Amino acid sequence: MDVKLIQRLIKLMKDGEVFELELEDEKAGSRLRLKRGRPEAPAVPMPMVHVMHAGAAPVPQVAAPGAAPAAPSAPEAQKPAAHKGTTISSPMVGTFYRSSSPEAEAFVRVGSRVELDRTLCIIEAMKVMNEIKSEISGEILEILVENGEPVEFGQPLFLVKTD
Amino acid sequence: MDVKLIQRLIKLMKDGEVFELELEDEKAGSRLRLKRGRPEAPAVPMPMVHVMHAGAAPVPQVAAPGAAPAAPSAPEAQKPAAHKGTTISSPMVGTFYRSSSPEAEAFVRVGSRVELDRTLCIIEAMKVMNEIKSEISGEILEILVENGEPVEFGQPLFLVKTD
Amino acid sequence: MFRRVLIANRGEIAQRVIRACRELGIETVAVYSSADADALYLRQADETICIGPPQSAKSYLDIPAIIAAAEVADADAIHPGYGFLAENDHFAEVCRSCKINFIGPTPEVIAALGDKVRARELARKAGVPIVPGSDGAVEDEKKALEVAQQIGYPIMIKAAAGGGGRGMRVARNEPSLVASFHQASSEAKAAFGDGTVYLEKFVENPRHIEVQILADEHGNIVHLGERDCSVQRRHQKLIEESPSPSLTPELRARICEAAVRVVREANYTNAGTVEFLLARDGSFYFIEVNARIQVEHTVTEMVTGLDLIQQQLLIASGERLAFKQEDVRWSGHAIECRINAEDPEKDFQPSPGKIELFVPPGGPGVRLDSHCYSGYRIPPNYDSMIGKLLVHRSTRDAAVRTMLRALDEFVIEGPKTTIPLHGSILRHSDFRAGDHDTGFVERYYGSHPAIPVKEPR
Amino acid sequence: MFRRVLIANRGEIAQRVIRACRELGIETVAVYSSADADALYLRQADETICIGPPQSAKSYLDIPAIIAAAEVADADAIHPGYGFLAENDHFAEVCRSCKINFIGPTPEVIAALGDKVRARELARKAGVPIVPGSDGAVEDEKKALEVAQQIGYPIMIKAAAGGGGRGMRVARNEPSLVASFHQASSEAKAAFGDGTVYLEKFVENPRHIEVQILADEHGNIVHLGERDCSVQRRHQKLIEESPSPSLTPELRARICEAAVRVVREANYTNAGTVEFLLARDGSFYFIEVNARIQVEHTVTEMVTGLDLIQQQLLIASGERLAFKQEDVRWSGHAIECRINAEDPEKDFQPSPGKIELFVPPGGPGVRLDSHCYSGYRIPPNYDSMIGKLLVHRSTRDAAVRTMLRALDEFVIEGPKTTIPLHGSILRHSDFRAGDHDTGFVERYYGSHPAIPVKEPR
Repeated sequence: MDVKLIQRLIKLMKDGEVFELELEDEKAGSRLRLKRGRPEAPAVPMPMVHVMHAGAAPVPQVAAPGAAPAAPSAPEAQKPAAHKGTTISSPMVGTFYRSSSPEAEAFVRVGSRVELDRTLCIIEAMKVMNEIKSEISGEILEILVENGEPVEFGQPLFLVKTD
Repeated sequence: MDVKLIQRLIKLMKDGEVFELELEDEKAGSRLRLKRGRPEAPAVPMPMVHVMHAGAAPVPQVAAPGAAPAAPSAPEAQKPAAHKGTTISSPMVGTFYRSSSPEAEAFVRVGSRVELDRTLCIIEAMKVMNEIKSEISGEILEILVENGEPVEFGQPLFLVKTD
Repeated sequence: MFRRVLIANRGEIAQRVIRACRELGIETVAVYSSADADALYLRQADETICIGPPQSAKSYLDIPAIIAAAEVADADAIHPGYGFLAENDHFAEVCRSCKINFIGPTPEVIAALGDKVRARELARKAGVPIVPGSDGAVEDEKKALEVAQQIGYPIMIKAAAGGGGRGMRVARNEPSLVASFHQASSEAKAAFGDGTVYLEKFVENPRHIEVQILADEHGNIVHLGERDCSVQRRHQKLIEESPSPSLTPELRARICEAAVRVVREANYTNAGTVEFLLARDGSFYFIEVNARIQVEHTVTEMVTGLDLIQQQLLIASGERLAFKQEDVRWSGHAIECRINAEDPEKDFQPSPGKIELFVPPGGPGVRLDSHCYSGYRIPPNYDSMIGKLLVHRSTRDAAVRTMLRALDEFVIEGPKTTIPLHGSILRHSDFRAGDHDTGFVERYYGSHPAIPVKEPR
Repeated sequence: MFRRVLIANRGEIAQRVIRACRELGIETVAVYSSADADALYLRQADETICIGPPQSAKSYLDIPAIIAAAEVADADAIHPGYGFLAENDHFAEVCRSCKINFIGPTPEVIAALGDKVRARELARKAGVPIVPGSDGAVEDEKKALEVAQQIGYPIMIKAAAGGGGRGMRVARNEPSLVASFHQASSEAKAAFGDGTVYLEKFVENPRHIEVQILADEHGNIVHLGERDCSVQRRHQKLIEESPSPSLTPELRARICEAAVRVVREANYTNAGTVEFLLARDGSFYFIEVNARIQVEHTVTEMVTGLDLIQQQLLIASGERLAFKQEDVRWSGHAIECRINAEDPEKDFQPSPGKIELFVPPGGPGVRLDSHCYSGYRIPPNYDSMIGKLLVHRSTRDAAVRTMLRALDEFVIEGPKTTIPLHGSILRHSDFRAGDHDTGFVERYYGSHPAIPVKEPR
């Protein structure tokens, strides 16, 4: 194994933000193991901000160091981790409506098939009804927001099993 | 495996922020293991305080995070790491003298044998001449303080090769 | 008084407004871009709403997103802070049409003062000296040469829609004027979409003096004295202080009174600042009105003991000023150093990233307004100011000494900052003597400021 | 003025003295035990010397070590801070014999005021009311019963050499007096090596009022007004404020004047504090003189704008006070909360260890004196105070509001602290009304303080 190779591997790791790489060969029986992202604990605990409609005054509370992985930007943190599927997030802040009027049918329900450009919901912002259209096709697994609820930018709205 | 190779590997690790590298070859059965990023390490870098007779105003300077293990209490940090031997440290703050008077012989020199309770030096504090006696026996390898220099608590005075 | 205020800003000024609201018992709604999701000050708000991605245009400058957030959160007023939408008359207008109180002057006043030609006209009507120059826009180089002939060189060419030094040129003779005229105009066109320029007499080595004003909606106006912001680099303020070391009591009275006349003429309401150039001979000239709270309002807070953000909230909710001009008391001397995450040794390029260790100074006479902390990651998307370090002491000399020890105490590990530069400026004999002007920084700390090695104390 | 001052203390007060010296251009020598080797404030000193192991007796209380350090470092004065050797007349005497200036009163004055019986005698001579009691030491229980008969129950038994609540007992009848007399005496013997006790009338639910004094070596004495330290737990102050909400201007004038008379009678020099009990009926009684700078001197600094540590240094170097009594100006209201690393829910047991994240509050009206920072390890060897959070606002109500928001902002991750307790006290209606006394904390927050859940703002 020559130094050049190691050098290239390190560069690859650096560029790819890989923090762990194992490699066996045994004359190409081969074995490789890569880990990306951040290594174990962040050096200083990244405070988790509890967001959205705190209601009463928020009690200062920082995640115990190492207790949680680094908090990603807050709304995304609310993704239900257990589910498999693709999340469709809100592109804006506003009020979420499932139908075009209180009397009308909901655009989609759990189990609905959605295609590209199909209207999924409406988000009202500044009295404007913005139709939110699908950018993927698949089946609605879950609707994550109640009708009439406020949503913020990046908040997950639908869980979709893509085709 | 030669020193040059190791040297180059260390440099690669340093530049590539690799903190762990394993390497097997067994005539190219091969095996490699790299870890990048920070090691577990202290959560917040412990600032190293540069102490003792700063003279001019100290410029705030913290050791680069991860560059050094947590700083131990300062005076001990000045122990010459390379030497093998036991250090005899000052039990008090004061002025270090190698002999009982300017005309007298030094209590010990490099190469002197010292026994338990043999006087090694004098530390003057509040006009009192405190004889510092050896608590170990062995041979003086090095005298770490100049005659007449101030010393603080815990500052290494002698390096001794113990029996 | 308002029940719930939305803060349409980020960083230290968002935190500053939250503090003022909490002290007045007002609920707060903090909006943030996804780049700011980790900021600690968000925890101090009663509600937080992510309004968009890191790019300002899609978050802090996105009017529909901010108004939607105010509607969803049921806020009855919006504080714009400084920068972003603070002097955007359209935003103030949208707030009004949505029946949300905009904490600042009316859209009409913002629009009038935002146009430098109209602002000069207002000052003239108020009987306040303005820098001799063209009466309004100068259309072509022929006209420019005529005007220059009248007022004499050196001449400053300025963009009507300008700010921050862009679209500004100095000409010392006719050929230079012709070239500069076209450069300034096209630069202004590119930067502001409006190539209109005007000419002014260029005042050599002036001091920058500005007067803080509070005006309620019932016609009461008070000034809170001046700030001296002569320590600037490329028209960006670095150090501000109050009182100014270069004003006599008589001159102070005249300049403050002039400021009051300008805002009265403009029908101004809420907190604002009237900026002046002070020439070496003691003559002063109106430059512009900043129709918002300024970064350096804190300096005035220190010497008057007033909370200007609380005053803004009180005024915007329709209350009368609780004090008159003669009740305002000034004490001691205050200095502010803007701590920017910039590398003074690399032409002040921004130095964002993670702050490994953040140990702010403290003790007597020291105030810090900062949203930073150990482990905070400065996002690369916004301006580089990470804190305002202030001191308040009985005399200017004592304030300088306190600032020097506070700067020395301040530990910021990770990004490069302007802390060493401030230390150097505060040790400079010109600054110590109060004998500096707006050219001071470029003169001594040009593009490659040689920061002198720290002298022994 | 001194050239080089050695600071014989640690933590926030060591940092406080370093700050004052730096602002006066005096070099500093910081001594430290090996437990404090990592403290950041050491970097602000011109020289640092390790004087011993963590145990106080072998470091901060070790007179030969400190004197040796002063000699090695060629310091011309020693500032003792508070606690440790601050009121040790032997230490002051050793300094004198070594020709090192001790920054504080003379050894003779420290000795006289350190003996409570002699101190009472001084106050009596100065015509200042003292709590009715035994004229000096009470030898046996028979004498104790006689004295009690004269002055009436309830009776307080106190150690002549005491402090911090040790050797103190209250008796409400004869049997209780007999038992308490012996308990107090043996407790005092154990704690201070001196079992001498005296008796006093026990003033029920008093306020603790103390007056800050500055006295130069030329006979000039000024008072800087009072501090109200009625929020105490087991005689440990938790919250201090100035002015006191329970003094009328007339009463304030009388009590401050009484304090001046006591220190004049004692030939006092340097900064000191005269402590009084204030009864509900407005009568006040001298308790003792603290012959040192106190933890809460900062409160007085906020309302007077004076730097008391700088004043100490000036006075000790032989200068005259630069101002007279009539020049002292007070403005606004200041409150201090002592932030201790203690767990209020576990009977205030100390909670040392590593501070993972330390984000101090800031903004208008806020001052923090603390030597802590993110990553700092609080050693278990010393007292648990990790910072003093102060606010200064125009009114008491505004100060309370600012303190509440500052406490809410303050993030200390790792050790438990008294921050939630302070928040609860400041929201308490008795405290808000200024209607609390030294029994307030025990009454509402006994050994298991039920800290009410934070009310909605």
